[in-house]
Amino acid sequence: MADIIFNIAAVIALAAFVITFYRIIVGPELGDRVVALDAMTIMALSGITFLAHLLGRIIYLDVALVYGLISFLGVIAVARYMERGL
Amino acid sequence: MIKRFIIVLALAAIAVGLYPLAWGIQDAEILTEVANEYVENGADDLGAANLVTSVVVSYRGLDTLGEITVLFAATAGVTMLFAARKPKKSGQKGSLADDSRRTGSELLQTGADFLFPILWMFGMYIFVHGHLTPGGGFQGGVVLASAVLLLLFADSDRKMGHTLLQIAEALSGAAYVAVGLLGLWFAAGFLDPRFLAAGEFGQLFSAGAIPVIYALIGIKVGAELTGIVDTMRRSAL
Amino acid sequence: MNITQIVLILGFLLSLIGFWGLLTRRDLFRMIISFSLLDTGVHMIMIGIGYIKGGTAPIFDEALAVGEAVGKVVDPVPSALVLTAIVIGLAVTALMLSYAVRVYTSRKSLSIDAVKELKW
Amino acid sequence: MEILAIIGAFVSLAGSLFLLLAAIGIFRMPDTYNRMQTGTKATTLGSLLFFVGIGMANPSWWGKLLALTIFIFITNPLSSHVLARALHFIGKSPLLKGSKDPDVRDDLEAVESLETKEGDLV
Amino acid sequence: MSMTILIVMGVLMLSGGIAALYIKDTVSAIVAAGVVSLLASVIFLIVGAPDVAMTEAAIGSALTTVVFLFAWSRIKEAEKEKDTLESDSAEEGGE
Repeated sequence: MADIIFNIAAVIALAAFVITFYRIIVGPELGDRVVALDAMTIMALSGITFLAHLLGRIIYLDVALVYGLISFLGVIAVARYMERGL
Repeated sequence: MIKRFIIVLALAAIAVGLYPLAWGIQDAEILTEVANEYVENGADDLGAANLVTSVVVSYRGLDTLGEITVLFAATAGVTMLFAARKPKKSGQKGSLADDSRRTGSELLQTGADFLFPILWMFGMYIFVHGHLTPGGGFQGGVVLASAVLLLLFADSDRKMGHTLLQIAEALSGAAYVAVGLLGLWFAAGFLDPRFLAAGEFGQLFSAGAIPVIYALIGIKVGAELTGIVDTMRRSAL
Repeated sequence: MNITQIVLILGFLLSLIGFWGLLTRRDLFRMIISFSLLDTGVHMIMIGIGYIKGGTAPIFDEALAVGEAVGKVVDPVPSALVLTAIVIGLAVTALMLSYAVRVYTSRKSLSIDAVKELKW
Repeated sequence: MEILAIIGAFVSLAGSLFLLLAAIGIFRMPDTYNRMQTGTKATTLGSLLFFVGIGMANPSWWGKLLALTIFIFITNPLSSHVLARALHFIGKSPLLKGSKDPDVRDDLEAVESLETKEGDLV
Repeated sequence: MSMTILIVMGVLMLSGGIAALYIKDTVSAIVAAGVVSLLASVIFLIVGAPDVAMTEAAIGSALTTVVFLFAWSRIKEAEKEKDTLESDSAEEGGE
């Protein structure tokens, strides 16, 4: 029961991931792509925690921790490039 | 056009050559002989819970030493390529780098100051727990480098002391080789971590000298990556 | 279809995309981006080779006891090799980028056609 | 224990619905500022609910999930702030050019007549 | 379930790789290459290599993007300097 609902949630999150990826491909400007990247990293964090639950290993959460702390650096880098501060 | 055609032909040849490799393959049921040996005896042998760490630090330790040498060579190359031209002083004619860079907002500076110790501590956690959880020296070093990078993003005028970086890098590299030689002296071979007590399996102070070696690798990698990034940042061409 | 096969095919296709970009683009930056794609593809092939049916990470904790690991964990050796290869990949990328910047400052152009000395 | 897992699964489902809303917002919103606000706020709430659900299903994972949530709550607003500031500095107007709303149109004309300098709003 | 995630991530990864080669704007291409690394790290996690996934997430997705952007902004600065000095070399610069 619980597993089925978790799988439905994962499929919905995967659909959200795919829809956001559309912005990466066709986003008319750089800003749109960075916004989509920012949202995609958070969705990927949810996906990684779901994978940890699915495969039953707590150690996979460490990957999510590193990813959550490091990934926003990319967004900040692009934003600082846009305002010519890099 | 003929060039494009030749490229397509070459790629098709590569694809045809790779096709049987990918298509007929099934999921392997058993490990190869060497890997089986590592999996069966690695935990009892070295006392590290993370077998990848055992392979990186001990079983294939010489590979890691060579890898660190390559990293050092690349860092030296980047530094020399950018240092071939002296960075201009800010008042000099034609220099744009220092004047035109916009500094970060107040919120970013505060956030960077707040996040820097957290990131630093987290990097330490990653490479000290390298033998228990995923992660280790390389990932921890990257986290340390990105902590410094966040400060550099927040304030574009910040100067970094390269002397400190060079000292940290040189000392950790020398200490890495020295620990390897200790293994040669007191245990079975070069980079053998068993000259310290194995300890209780799964605890922080266990697995012999593996945490020590991985922490040294982490400091070295962090210093080198910070050096690369800061060289690329501050050099005004 | 099984997981090894999918990962290997993905790695091969990504490597081919990287090769294609490396051979057709004339811009140095695009060539470096293609090189990093090629890098990722090769890493994926190496990881795919080490996969075991139903395998999990070779790290012992509450979920995986020491005695019963054989047949359950994936090969740790490709993981260790790829781990170092990624870090080297970053350093090599930085080196290539500094070459590109130097080429731009001396030739005022990022195109590979601007570097003519080694052409024959 | 089973009932807690089922409740957690429903909480995760709610979180994933928020993630889907964020994705639809990024897909359909007309300009970059709108996309940014939907892409940041909705994903923050959605990921929080997702983590709470996972934590209910696996009660021993609370520590790392809490740390993860705190990290997201610090870093996500920070990155969106820096991004919005950058968008402002490269000269994007937060108001829509072709908006049907009369108030928005008046504001737009007022802003254009004022001709604000770049540094004033910092 | 993990097979489905693997296939979807793989298809997205390949399209991201193609997009990184064909997007006109260079910085957008760099962002697309970062997304390829993100998806690759999820794939590494599925095939049971969390160490590699962690390294790829930290290095491929964040630090490589940062290094690319530093180099690109150095090139932009050099371009601007060339324009302000009004040198006679009228060759086309950059993209």
